[in-house]
Amino acid sequence: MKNIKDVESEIISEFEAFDDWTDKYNYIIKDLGSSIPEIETEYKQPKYLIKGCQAQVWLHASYKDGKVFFTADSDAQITKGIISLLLRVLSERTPDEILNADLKFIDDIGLKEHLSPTRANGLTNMIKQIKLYAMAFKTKEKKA
Amino acid sequence: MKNIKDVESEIISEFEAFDDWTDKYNYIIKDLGSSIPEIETEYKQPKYLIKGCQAQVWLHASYKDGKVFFTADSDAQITKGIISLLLRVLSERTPDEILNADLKFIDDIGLKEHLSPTRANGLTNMIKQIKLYAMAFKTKEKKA
Amino acid sequence: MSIDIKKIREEFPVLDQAINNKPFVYLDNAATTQKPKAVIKRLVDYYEKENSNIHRGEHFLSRKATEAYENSRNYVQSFINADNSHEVIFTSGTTESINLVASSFCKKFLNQGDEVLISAMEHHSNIVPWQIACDENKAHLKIIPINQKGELKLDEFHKMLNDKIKIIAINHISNSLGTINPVKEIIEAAHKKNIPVLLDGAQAMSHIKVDVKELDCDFYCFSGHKVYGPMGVGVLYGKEKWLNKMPPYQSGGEMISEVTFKKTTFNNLPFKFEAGTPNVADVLALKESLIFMSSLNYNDIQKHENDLKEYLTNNLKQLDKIKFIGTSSKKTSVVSFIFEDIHPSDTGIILDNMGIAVRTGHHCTQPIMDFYKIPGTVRASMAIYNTKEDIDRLIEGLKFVRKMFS
Amino acid sequence: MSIDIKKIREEFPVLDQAINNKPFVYLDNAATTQKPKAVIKRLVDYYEKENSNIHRGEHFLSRKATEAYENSRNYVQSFINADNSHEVIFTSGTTESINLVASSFCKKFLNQGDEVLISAMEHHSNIVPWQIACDENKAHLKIIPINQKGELKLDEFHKMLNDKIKIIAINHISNSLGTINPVKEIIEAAHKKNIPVLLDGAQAMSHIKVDVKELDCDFYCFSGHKVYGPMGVGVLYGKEKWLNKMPPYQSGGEMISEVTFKKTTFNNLPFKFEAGTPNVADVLALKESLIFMSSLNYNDIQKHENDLKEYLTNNLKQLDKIKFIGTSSKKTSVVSFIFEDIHPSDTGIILDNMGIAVRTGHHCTQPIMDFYKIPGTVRASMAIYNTKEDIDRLIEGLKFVRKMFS
Ligand SMILES: Cc1ncc(COP(=O)(O)O)c(C=O)c1O
Ligand SMILES: Cc1ncc(COP(=O)(O)O)c(C=O)c1O
Repeated sequence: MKNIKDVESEIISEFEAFDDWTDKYNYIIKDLGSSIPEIETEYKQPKYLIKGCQAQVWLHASYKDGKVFFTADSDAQITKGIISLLLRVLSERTPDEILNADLKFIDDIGLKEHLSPTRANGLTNMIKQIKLYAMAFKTKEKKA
Repeated sequence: MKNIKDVESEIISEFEAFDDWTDKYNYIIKDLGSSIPEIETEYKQPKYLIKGCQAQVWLHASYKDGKVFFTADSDAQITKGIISLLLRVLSERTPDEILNADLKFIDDIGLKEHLSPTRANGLTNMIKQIKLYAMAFKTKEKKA
Repeated sequence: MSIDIKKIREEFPVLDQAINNKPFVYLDNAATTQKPKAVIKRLVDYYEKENSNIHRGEHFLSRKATEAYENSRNYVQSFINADNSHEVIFTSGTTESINLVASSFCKKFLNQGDEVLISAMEHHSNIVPWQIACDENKAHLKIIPINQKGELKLDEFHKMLNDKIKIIAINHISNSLGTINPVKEIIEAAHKKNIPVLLDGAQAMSHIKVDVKELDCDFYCFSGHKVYGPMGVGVLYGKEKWLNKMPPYQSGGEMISEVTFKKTTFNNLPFKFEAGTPNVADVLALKESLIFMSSLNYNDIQKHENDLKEYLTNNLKQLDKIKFIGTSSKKTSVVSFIFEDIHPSDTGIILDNMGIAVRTGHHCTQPIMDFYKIPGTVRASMAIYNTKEDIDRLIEGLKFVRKMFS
Repeated sequence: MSIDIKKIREEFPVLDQAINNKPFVYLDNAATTQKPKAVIKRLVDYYEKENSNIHRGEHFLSRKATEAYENSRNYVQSFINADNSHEVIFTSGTTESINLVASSFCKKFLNQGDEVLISAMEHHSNIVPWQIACDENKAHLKIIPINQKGELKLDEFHKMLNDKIKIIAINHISNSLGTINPVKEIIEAAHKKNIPVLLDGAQAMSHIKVDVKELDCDFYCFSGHKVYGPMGVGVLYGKEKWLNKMPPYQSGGEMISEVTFKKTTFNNLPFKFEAGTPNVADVLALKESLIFMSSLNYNDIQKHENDLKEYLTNNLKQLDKIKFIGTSSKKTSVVSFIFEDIHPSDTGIILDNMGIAVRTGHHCTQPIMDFYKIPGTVRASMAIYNTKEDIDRLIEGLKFVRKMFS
């Protein structure tokens, strides 16, 4: 499997192909949204909801063979597309890989605004949650 | 006895004689301060203190033959001088005269700043107190 | 139309810019309004020529600033037609005004088992302070329900009235629905039972004439920044008879008369409720914003804003799957809606990329969203400087949104 | 001297004016400081180009304003060397910062019979909120005494320390005496008993380097307007461990996470303590004032201000019947004094007529005046832009005062 940096570069070059914001968002809405590793219905409940998002975001994590697997969903399309990007980078990684990821690519592909420190654009909270999961699994493993 | 308007005009022409602020304040400090109808020592106590003045101001009122007589004092010279002016206009007047006085002359002689709505320059509170006394005596008389 | 919108727009420098190479369309006026030049100039003049702390000083600048500050208070007084200038308290905004009353009034008057009455269409700032006050005083918060149009159910309100209610707090105009509430009727009914009424006027001041004497409300709250004024300043109007009885809220500075470690006595109104160094600059600038309002005519404002609202509503009706939230016939120029099949957040992001600023979300009125079972709305809120072109751009934007999501 | 005061003065437009045909001498900096051009410009730029409500919007301006606002927070964080930016809460000023802690901390941690410890040289804003909190919680307010020089009696302080004390609140620097308090020693001793310490830093920020990590204080409060920034904004720094445990203070707006009529949950730090629409413009301008401070060097500031203080003190000593109030060897550039035979108010009025702004009165520290048995003082407080010529003018003015009253 490619490492995080590779996937990020891949995404950056994908996005370089777009001439304007319309194409970019079209891609996020139409392509990325549907490629999300969708969360199982049993997990689509308040317990897995990320707080502080204007759109609802559900996130589930599991741990297998030293790697964290994420599934997610959102009721808003653009949010869902961006999550899908994030999971492409961060799912199926070791806790350390996740914790060390700086996710600068979001900035490079011009989506930084969605990670601004606001409540409305609560993707920041989702990233926090992803890192918390990684941290939790790491600690658990150490203890075991 | 001259009416309020007359006394005010008199004061205004007195003050017109001054070339600059130094002369004016000299007059307030040296002449007016000493011409105040000084409050009797027995009344120079917290009960007669006006609240909200940076300088302490004591004011006493008595009522005789339909007229209100004021005596006062202050620990600050300029305040004392200005009070002396006010009493020259307002003491030995009927409650109605006092209540109707607009005291615009203070403005005309360039001392308005001392009556600004601040706590420090609490002369405003003194005027309020003078009017309260007038009101009280008026009401008392009506009842009697 | 008897007002020259083009000329008015020239007073608002912020409007004259491009976002993403597209002329900027600002339709988020219920969140905050833009500022005319005179407001900005007042801040500059103050800081360049007059800045000083006030009330305590014997010196020239301090006196001048104090006078200007108290002039602002007098201006507010006459603008809202209050009986006394000391019934006008400067705060940092509507939220602080409401918190002040919820804390101070309730400390004095709210006892165990009592009730506070608010409505189902309040802004969080007019819900949570009362929840906390009720919690602290073991009292109950009661809610006047609303109907599907987003109007108060007045018959329910009349039935709810009872002697346990110590205060009623409702918004004059709803920020997410635009509904203009029948506050006079509510106040009259409340007063028959000697219950005071607080009006949250955050959304009213820039749209309709507010006359506290005519309304006979006991408290009225508003924010400078929503009436073309600066941020950081607001007003609490309160009837003297209540304010005099209420304990101070914050303490320190000019609100104190005398301090010893044994005993502190408090200053008179309005100072009693203004702790610390006041926000002089913004208070002076607030006056300029009210002068700007006075230079217009409320009939003209309402006609213009109402035209925009109608124009937008009619155009929205042409679009597919639009659902309006808040359909009272008594409304200001706030239009809340959703595409039934597109998330408001998605709509907002696309509009933003087209240089169109609307607000999406729950607008700090979550209970309303729960009532309508929606995640939020798209809200376009118009001010005096908006034009039909702005609306055309919004409609064009929404058509593009539809295209993007189908 | 390595700083060019003439150049610095050019940054402050307000200084360049005449009062009563005399060049303006501003020596009332402990009340409020003047503002450099960059601070004023930031307000203008914000309102002309960026104005928007923050945190909630999906649109461009809202995002930009949010980012700028949070940048300001980060700047304050690094300026005072706080561990986390969410330990920086924006308030309307020192008074509100102290009220917030006195209300919220005491609700949670102060119980019947407990004590709060302050000092005999506090500003009313750091007395009365604690008096009220003690009253409400049936606790006792205890006072660290001062000596004739105007210094805390540290031996007494150490004796007073006991387990009933739940919080200690003292000023870093006294506004009427200028004394720089030995706060590190106090904090160390308090922490040995696990007592948190709040520092009222209103008078410190513009004069000395404040490093909350090095001080290890639990709370630090200051006002923008006393550190060359705008009015209407201040800061509460608080250690996360305390802020997290404290209940919210004001409520409404962004400080809320979720609202239903049954239950409300609050947002995380720092938002939990920032209710209502924040004062964005002034928060951005505050950053500019700190940038101005950073462009100077604290050693230079202290050298310059100390020179002025010494120069003034030495010149005052030449005058008849001058009594100094506050004679600690550890002082900032605040010089309080009286003519033994002339009322401070009289002195102030004459100086004012000569275009010299000093403050007279009790400076919101009545207990200090009671201690010295005086009605008030004349206070000259110097800032970075003051010059020896300013002092010369003041001395000349005082000589004239003497002439007028003899
Ligand atoms: C030591 C001290 N504490 C508190 C304050 C209150 O500050 P503010 O009025 O800006 O809230 C001041 C200034 O007035 C002060 O000098
Ligand atoms: C109806 C209503 N009430 C209260 C508020 C709170 O106002 P502010 O945030 O200015 O304190 C607002 C605006 O946000 C509002 O629309």
